[in-house]
Order: sequence, then C-alpha cells, then structure tokens
Amino acid sequence: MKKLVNHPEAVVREMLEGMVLAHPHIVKQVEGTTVLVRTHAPIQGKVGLVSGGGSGHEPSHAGFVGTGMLDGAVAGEVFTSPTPDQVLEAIKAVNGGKGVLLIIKNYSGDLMNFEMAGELAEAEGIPVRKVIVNDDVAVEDSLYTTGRRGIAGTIFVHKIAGALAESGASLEEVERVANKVIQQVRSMGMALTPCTIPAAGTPGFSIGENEMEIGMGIHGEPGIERIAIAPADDVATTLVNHVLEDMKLTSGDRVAVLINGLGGTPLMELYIVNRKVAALLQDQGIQIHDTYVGEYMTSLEMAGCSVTLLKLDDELTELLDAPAQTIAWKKERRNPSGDTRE
Amino acid sequence: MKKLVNHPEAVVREMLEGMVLAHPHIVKQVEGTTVLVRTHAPIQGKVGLVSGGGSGHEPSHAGFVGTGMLDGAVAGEVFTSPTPDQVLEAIKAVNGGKGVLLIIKNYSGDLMNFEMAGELAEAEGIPVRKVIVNDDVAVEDSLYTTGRRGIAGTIFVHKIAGALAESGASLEEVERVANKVIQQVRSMGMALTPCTIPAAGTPGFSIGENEMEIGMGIHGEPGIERIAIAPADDVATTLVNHVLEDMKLTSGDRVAVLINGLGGTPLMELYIVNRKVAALLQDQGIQIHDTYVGEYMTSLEMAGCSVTLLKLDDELTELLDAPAQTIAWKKERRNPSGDTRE
Amino acid sequence: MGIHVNDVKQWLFKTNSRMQEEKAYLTALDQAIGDGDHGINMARGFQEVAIKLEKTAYTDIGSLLQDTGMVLLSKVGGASGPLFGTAFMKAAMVCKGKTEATTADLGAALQEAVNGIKLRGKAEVGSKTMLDVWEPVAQYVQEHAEQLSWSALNDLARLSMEKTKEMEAKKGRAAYLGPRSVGHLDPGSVSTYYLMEALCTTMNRSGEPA
Amino acid sequence: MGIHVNDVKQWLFKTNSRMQEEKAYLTALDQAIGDGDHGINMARGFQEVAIKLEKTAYTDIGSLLQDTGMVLLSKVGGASGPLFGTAFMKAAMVCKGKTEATTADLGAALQEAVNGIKLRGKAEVGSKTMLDVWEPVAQYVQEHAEQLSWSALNDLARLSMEKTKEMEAKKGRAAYLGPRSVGHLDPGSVSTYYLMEALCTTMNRSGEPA
Ligand SMILES: Nc1ncnc2c1ncn2[C@@H]1O[C@H](COP(=O)(O)OP(=O)(O)O)[C@@H](O)[C@H]1O
Ligand SMILES: Nc1ncnc2c1ncn2[C@@H]1O[C@H](COP(=O)(O)OP(=O)(O)O)[C@@H](O)[C@H]1O
Ligand SMILES: [Mg+2]
Ligand SMILES: [Mg+2]
Ligand SMILES: [Mg+2]
Ligand SMILES: [Mg+2]
Repeated sequence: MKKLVNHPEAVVREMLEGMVLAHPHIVKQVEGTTVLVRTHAPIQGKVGLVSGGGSGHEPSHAGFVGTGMLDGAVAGEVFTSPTPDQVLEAIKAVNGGKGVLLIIKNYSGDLMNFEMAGELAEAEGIPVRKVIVNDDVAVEDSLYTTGRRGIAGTIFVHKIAGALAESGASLEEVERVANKVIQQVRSMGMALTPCTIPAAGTPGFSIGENEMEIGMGIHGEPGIERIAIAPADDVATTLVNHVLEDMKLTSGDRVAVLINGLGGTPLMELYIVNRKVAALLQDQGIQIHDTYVGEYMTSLEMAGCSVTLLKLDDELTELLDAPAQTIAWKKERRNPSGDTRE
Repeated sequence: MKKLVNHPEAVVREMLEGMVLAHPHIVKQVEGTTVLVRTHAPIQGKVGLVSGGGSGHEPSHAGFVGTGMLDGAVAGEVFTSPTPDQVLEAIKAVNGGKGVLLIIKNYSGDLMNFEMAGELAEAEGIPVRKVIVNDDVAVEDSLYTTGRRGIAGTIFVHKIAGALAESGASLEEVERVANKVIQQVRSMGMALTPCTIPAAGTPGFSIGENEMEIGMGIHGEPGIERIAIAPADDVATTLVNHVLEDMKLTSGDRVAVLINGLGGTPLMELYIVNRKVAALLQDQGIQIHDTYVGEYMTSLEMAGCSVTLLKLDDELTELLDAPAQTIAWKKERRNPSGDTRE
Repeated sequence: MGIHVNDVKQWLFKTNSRMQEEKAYLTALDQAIGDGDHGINMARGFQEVAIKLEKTAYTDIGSLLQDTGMVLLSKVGGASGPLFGTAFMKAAMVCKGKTEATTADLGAALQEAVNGIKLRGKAEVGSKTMLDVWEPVAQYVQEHAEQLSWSALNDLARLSMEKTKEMEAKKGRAAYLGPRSVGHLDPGSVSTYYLMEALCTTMNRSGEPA
Repeated sequence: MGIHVNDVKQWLFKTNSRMQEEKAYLTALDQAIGDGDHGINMARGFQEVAIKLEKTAYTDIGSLLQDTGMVLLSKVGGASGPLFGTAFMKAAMVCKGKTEATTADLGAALQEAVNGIKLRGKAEVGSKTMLDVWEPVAQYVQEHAEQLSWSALNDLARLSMEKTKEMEAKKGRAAYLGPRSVGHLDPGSVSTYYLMEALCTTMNRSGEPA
C-alpha cells in the first residue's frame, strides 16, 4: 500500500487536524469529535446544514463547510458512516435556533446513523429535517431494495440548500429546495483502478489491466458492467446516455454539469471527458449553464470519474450562482466588473 | 496504460477544448494555437503575464489564467516545452500596451523556447521581460550546470506578480516583484509512483513496491534518494528540513505554505502531510500566514507531493491575499463580513 | 442453568477475540459485495467493548448490555454499528436488574434485539443481512428455552449464516449488486455468527461446540 | 562530388524514417535520464519535416534547410526543438542560393549549426548533450573537406555518440542526476547520430556505411 499516512487507524483524525491547521479561518473542530464546523458556528438565526459520511471522499464533506454551503461536516472512518453521537455533536454545534437540515447520502449506514442522531437531537429540542440524496443512476431505483446511492450530485444539494439557508430561509424552505435539487440531479460514474482503505491495506477489488467498470460506486461498490478499456469519448457517451435516459431532458433545458474526478485521475483526463460531454449535450440542444471540473466527491486514490447533470430552473440557477466561501468551492460575492464572470 | 483519453497524440488539444467549454467566462483559446488567454484579453493598460510549459501539470498553467493572475498560458505537448511560435502567439494575444512578462520554469527547453519567442516579440516591438523560477531545492544550485528546477513554487510567482500587474504596475515593477518571490520561495517534492506520458504508453520509470523517491521532479526526473516507504510524518520532516536548510528562516518569520499533490495522491494524504509540516514550522517559531493544500502543479497521475514555503514580507502578503478569479485559484475581491476570511 | 453476568462478560470478551482473529476475513467478505470495511468496523467496535467491560464491574446484565450497545453504537459506524448497537440496547432492557438470566430471558432479549434491528434497518428475513442469523437464533432460543442445547444452537447459527450465500441481497450495500450478490456470504451474518458462536462456547461448559 | 538539393531532401526523408523506427528507443533512453519524450518529440518533428518537404519543390538548399529548421522549431518543442531548429536555420544561411553544395560548404554549415547550438544552449563539448556529436562531426568535415569519407564520418559520429555514455551531464535534464547520469547514452546525441548516419548513408552511394 503506497500512501502518505502514519498509522492507518489514525488517518481520519490526522487529516482533520491537517485541515483545521490549513484553513483555520474557515473551519474549526468540535473538540473531541470528528466534526468540522464553520469557524464562527453556530450562526444565529440561520438554518444549520450538516452533511457527512465515511471519510475517503475528500474534499467531501468538510471541504464544503463555509459561508454559503454547509455549517458542519461529520467524518466517519474511511468508507464507514459516522456514528450517531458524532452527528449529534455536529447538529448541536451548528444549531443557530432555526433548526438543522441533515443532508444524507442514501446508504443504509448513513441513513441509520443520521436518523438516530436526528432523533436524539429532537429529543433535546432541536428541530431536525433530513433529505436523502440518491443521484446514482447506475443503481436501479426500487422501493423494495436500498434504492439508489448518493454520489457526486450531493455537492449541488450542499451548494443550493446552503445558499438558501444563508439568505435566512426557514428549515421547511431549505428542506424543500434540497429535495428539489435531489429530484433534478442525476449522476453516473466509472472506474479504471481500485482503491485501498488504509486500515485494510489491500485494494477492495481488482480491475483487469484492460478493463474498466461502468457504474462504479464511490466506495468501490460494483457497477453495472465490466468492459474493455474504451476511449474517453465512448466512456463519456455511456455515462451521459445513462443519465439522460433517466432524466428525460428535452431541447432547451438548462443544466449544470459536474465532471468529478475520483481521486487518481488527472485533471487533463477530466477535461477530455468534459469535451465530449459538452458536445453530447449541445447535440441534444441542452444548454449548459455552468460546468464544474475537478475532485468533489472522491474515492480515495481510485482512477475514474463521474458525470452529474443538474436540471436548472430560475430558482436553482440563482442559488447555484450565489456566493460561497469554503475550502473547495469558492464563488465571489458579486460578479466582478472585470473580465471574468466566475 | 489506464487513461481516459482518445488518441494519445491528441490529449493536449482535446484537454484545451474541454477547458474552454467548461470555463468560457474565464478563458478562450487563441485560434489555431495551444494558447489559452483571458476571455477579455488583451487588457489594455496592464502588463500581460504569460507562463506555460509542457502539459501534464494541470491545473498549471491555464488553470491560473484570469483576473489577478496570468493573462495567458501556453501548453506544450506532455512534458515538452511549447514552441516559440506558440509562446509568441500568447505574447501577442495578451499585450495590452504595457509589455509582457514571461514566467518560465527553469528547464533548458522552456528557457530556450520562451527566450526565442521573447526575441521574436521584441522584434515586433513588444517589450518583453522574463523571470526564471528555480525553487526546487532537490537540485544543487550551480552556475556550471542547469541549476535548480522550477516546480510548485511557480504558482506563488503567478499569484503575486499577477496581483501587482492587475493594479496597473509597470513591466519593471512586475518583473521586480516576480524576482522577489523567486528569491523567497523554495520547494521539494517526493513520489510514490511513476507516471505515464500518454504517447509513450509506459511509465517513465519505476519505483519499487516498498520504495519512494525523495526530491523527485515534476517530469519524473530522479530525485536525491530512493528510500524505503516511510510514514507521512517522516516524509514531511525530510521535505521541510531540506527546504528550511536552504531558506535559513528564523523564528518570527512569516511564510505561506503550499502542500501540492502530484496528481495521484488524495487530499486526505496531503492534509496528513500538512499536519506535520505545520507542527514543524510552529516548533521553529515560524508563523504560517496561509496554507494551500491541493493540486497546483501536478505530474500526470503520479502519486506524491511537494512542500513549498514562501517567505513573506508586507508587500508579498498583500499581493498574495489580493483577489483572483481563475479556474484553480479563486479569492474574493474583498474579505466578506461574514464568518470566513478566505 | 442460568446465565450469570460474568458469563455475559466472558461471552463478549470471546466475541472480541473472534472479531480480531477474523478481521481480515470479514473485511475480505465485505470487499466482495460491499465496501470492504466490515472486519475493521467489528474489530474496532468490540475492542472498545472489551476495554469498557474490563475496567467496569457489573452486577446487572442489563447495564452491561446497555454499555456494550452504547460502545458499539459510538465506535462501529456504518450499517453494522447502529444495528448491533440497537440490538444490544434493546436486549439490555429485557435484562435490566438481573445478575443472572434464564434461557427464557435470553430468548426474550434476542427477540427484542431482532425487533430493534428490523425497525432500524427495515430489512426482512431473506434480504441477505445479519437478520438472517439473528432471527432464526432468537426463534430457536424461544422455542427451546426449556432445554436449550448450546451446540445445536451453534449449528443453527452457522447454518443460517451459510444460507446467506445463496440469497440475493435486498438491503445494505450488497443490494446494489442485485443477482450478482448470490454466491457470497453476507459479512454481517458471518460476524453475527461469531457472536452467537462465542455465546454457545461460553455457555457450553462441556467444551467447544460440535 | 557535390551535395545536390535532392540529396539533402533524401537525407531528411531518411532521417525521418530513422526517427520513426527509433522513436521508442529514443524515448526509453530519455526515460532513463530525462523525462521520456525525446523519441516522441523527434518523431513528431521529422514527420512534419517530411510532410513539408514532400509537398515543396526546392532548388535552393538554403531554403530547404530553412524550412526544415522552422518546422522543427515549431513542432518539436522541449530542449531539442530550439536546438535542432537553430542548427538547421544557421546551416541554411551558409547554403543560401546553392542548388549543389561542396563538402566545404557542408563543413561551414555544420560549424554554423554548432555555433547556433552553443549560443542557444550554452553547453560545451563534454556536457553530455547533442553537441558532443555535432561538434566532432563539424570539425571532421571541415578538416577532411578535400577527401571526405562518408563511412569514416559515420564511424566518428557513432563513436562520439557512444562516448556520451561515460560522461556526466552538465546541461539539460540529465544534469539533475549529476554523477548518476554516467552509464547512460545521451538521447539527443543518439538522435543526432541518426541524423548524421542518414547523411552518410545518403551520400555514400556505394552502399551502407561500414
Ligand atoms: N438494512 C439492514 N438491515 C440489516 N442488516 C443490514 C442492513 N444493511 C446492512 N446490514 C448488515 O450490515 C453489514 C455490513 O456492515 P458494514 O460493512 O460494517 O457497514 P457498511 O455496509 O455501511 O459498510 C451487511 O453485511 C449486513 O449484514
Ligand atoms: N543546453 C543544451 N545544449 C545542448 N543540448 C541540450 C541542452 N539541453 C538539452 N540538450 C539535448 O536535448 C536532449 C533532450 O531533448 P528532449 O528530450 O527532446 O527535450 P527535454 O529535455 O526538454 O525533454 C538531450 O538529450 C540533450 O542532448
Ligand atoms: Mg462502510
Ligand atoms: Mg520534455
Ligand atoms: Mg462495509
Ligand atoms: Mg525529454
């Protein structure tokens, strides 16, 4: 295992320390926990937003804590949902009197741990709502099973719900817009190489030298097919087609695009993928409002990417474009008068 | 070779297309070239800043084109300096009447190609100055050889010279401050795994399963020693010690820190490295003004990192903190009144 | 023959030993159809349980089980943390105030655990989850409370665990695999088997289960 | 026996063939002590030269060499691009207006090329760069202009190239390796050898160089 770590069991604690040391003006750690919150949390009179999950998806979720996005992020062990007591600490630390929204990715573990924390918080008198992100179209959406996974599309929920919360909206309003994003966002990923949980020491699975996995989850959960290595354009086409099939966009619709790297894939390749994704959308007459390319929801050092489309209306557009100052998503307060818009 | 590419020979062109499609409000392509410049270039009455080099270091350098940083970036083939005609196109495209500064990393190829372009531009009447970044302390600084390489510290030159240029300063002033940064910035890197130039198809070198290379260059140039895999804290200590030995900082000095990922190393590990780097600096009484953690100057999918320290004075601090709106470095126009500083 | 609070302690120490021994195996099982952390999770959780039990003196099985549940809940995480945590905390309520429990108490406690797991995880028997070991074990203990054979119980637990191999997962991470989950043991059922095995070994004072 | 403009064209076509054939080998040499792109660079550049020469009719060696230099300068990049580009452009000036050149012209052209490489790259003979082939070749041609043996020239070029193996690099990317650069051939010297070899093969009409 080739990793820059000390003790495999200490990676989460040490990473969080490193984050706070790097960005003390954005985040602070709730003492004795794996919770990072805004430096000035709780913000009075504002709905608090808490997300989190297993670690290994950096910059998710602590990288999105800050003005205009999350108030707190709870880090579990690598690929392991955080425990209810930690989530509860986050809820308490960000509660500014208007209640707290939990943004949960749809995994059994996350659901149960966040739910239990929410129950405990409500017992302490803090109003809590939760939304469940399930954007991964690689998984069949079924009432009888676990349903779809939450992957990179989660970031759009953070951004848009965060922007509305920042404006002073009520818990119900923030919950409503978060659910609206969840309705409109779809993703699909693929992987070229596996990844290794530090404490496990060996890769969680293997992919043949000439193979790739289409539909791979962000914890190495298997996808929908194992195919021969294909050109970037074919991969982009497969991912976009799966997403579009599910979203049924029509010509004239407006979207935001997220080309998300899983950790080991360089930016060069993500832009090559974006080139094709943009062309495919243009072919269908779909308008691209904005494109995000980079690492937002990773899977340790896995090589691969995911493509996320968010269908926009005026409300979502405005909130997506709203300012944010976090570690991994920075957006100016106001569009500068100069030569750039973003 | 597991890469999301189409034709290995077309990666640079396709990447640039993907970048422009993703960020049309920040960059545009000079037609028929591998040059990206600001969407509204040239900016009249402003010194133009041009950098560039071989591709494979993304987001360097096009990711730093935008308000407050570069005006143009020239992309060569992977790990191959761009040719003089391309650099000349960039110079012409960003010349706003106050001359152009070339920010060159110290490699024979970059030097020669940029120099020739500068000569051609001057022959066309455009005043051109050049600065040469050589921050890599892994290489002996010698008059009789090629001297030190330019690596991640280059980003601080872009940022600070860019901020001064934005304020309307003269070519000489911008050159002066760029050279000041170059005097004060030192870096050292290390690698865990090699990387593969797409057109080559095989890794440029190999590192044993239980080895790491200390002092590795960003094109896979060998470092100073090949050692057994060591804990992140030891790696951080080695890199920081080498840098400090060269910089001779003393207690009370103020620095900016850059923990740069080489492409394949996840953010989690970079933060674990930062934890130790911050502790080492604090031990020596060195003040950390700000810390940047992420991918700034990569080496395709190589796993590893570099540590850069920039010694700050008041002038450099103010310029470092100045606003910037590029793809990969965003900084607000003014510190928000809210709960975050950055 | 009652189950003394010290038996319960021994049972959990033994469970911890098993989880440490099988950490890599459980992780490998989870790598096949999940995310490859189950052994790490269980080993971390029961290690903490053992530490807690070592430094605390108990006369009340209820509070021992309650502490166990709380530690698991706050140290395991993932899907297994809240489920094992809930199971122990529900079982604790049945055993509240008892220094020695009957096999009937054990049956009731296991049933409460099962109810808790179902409520929390919304799985049914046959969904290829830990429930596929918990529920038959709970049922067997209740049905044979009068004359409980620990080695028979152990066999039943192992058999139930082995049966998950042929099931198609409907809940948990393996459900994403659909039909491809068939042919693999469910990691949580295997760890649940180790828990039950440790119980039977502890109680079956005549020796190892057959 | 003069060097006709068509000979020059043939020479460069032959050079291109060699660069394509040796692309992987040159790249491997550069992987050992550089960044692993030299073969890719040379193959790309001479491919473009061949395309340019194929579609242009030349009577003037000067303009043929000038075009070659310009193409290399704008298509190779890296360290080798400006150096090979400059070399050809400097040589072009000597040959300006000539449809047929003498070996004395060749000597003068090569010397100009060497001067250009030195001015641009600031290397000396012995720095383990392409200069270690260019300079002895230029010198030999000037010294033996009266009675030039192409096969002897070829031998000298190969020998010079082989000598770079034992040198310690002082310029170019290999210089970062210091003493560890010893024991490896300099990639740019090897590609320069192919260039000279192609020249000798073309001119030595009696057959392959010995
Ligand atoms: N909804 C559920 N109900 C009951 N058991 C479940 C449920 N979801 C998962 N499990 C059990 O949890 C086990 C996985 O635990 P673990 O790997 O620790 O958590 P995670 O799946 O979050 O990584 C599965 O093997 C299964 O037995
Ligand atoms: N300063 C220099 N003077 C002469 N030749 C040089 C110089 N620097 C490099 N070279 C030559 O260039 C070759 C490397 O070319 P190439 O790999 O294409 O460029 P790069 O080193 O930029 O990747 C070296 O093997 C050497 O012969
Ligand atoms: Mg897990
Ligand atoms: Mg090169
Ligand atoms: Mg698991
Ligand atoms: Mg090279």
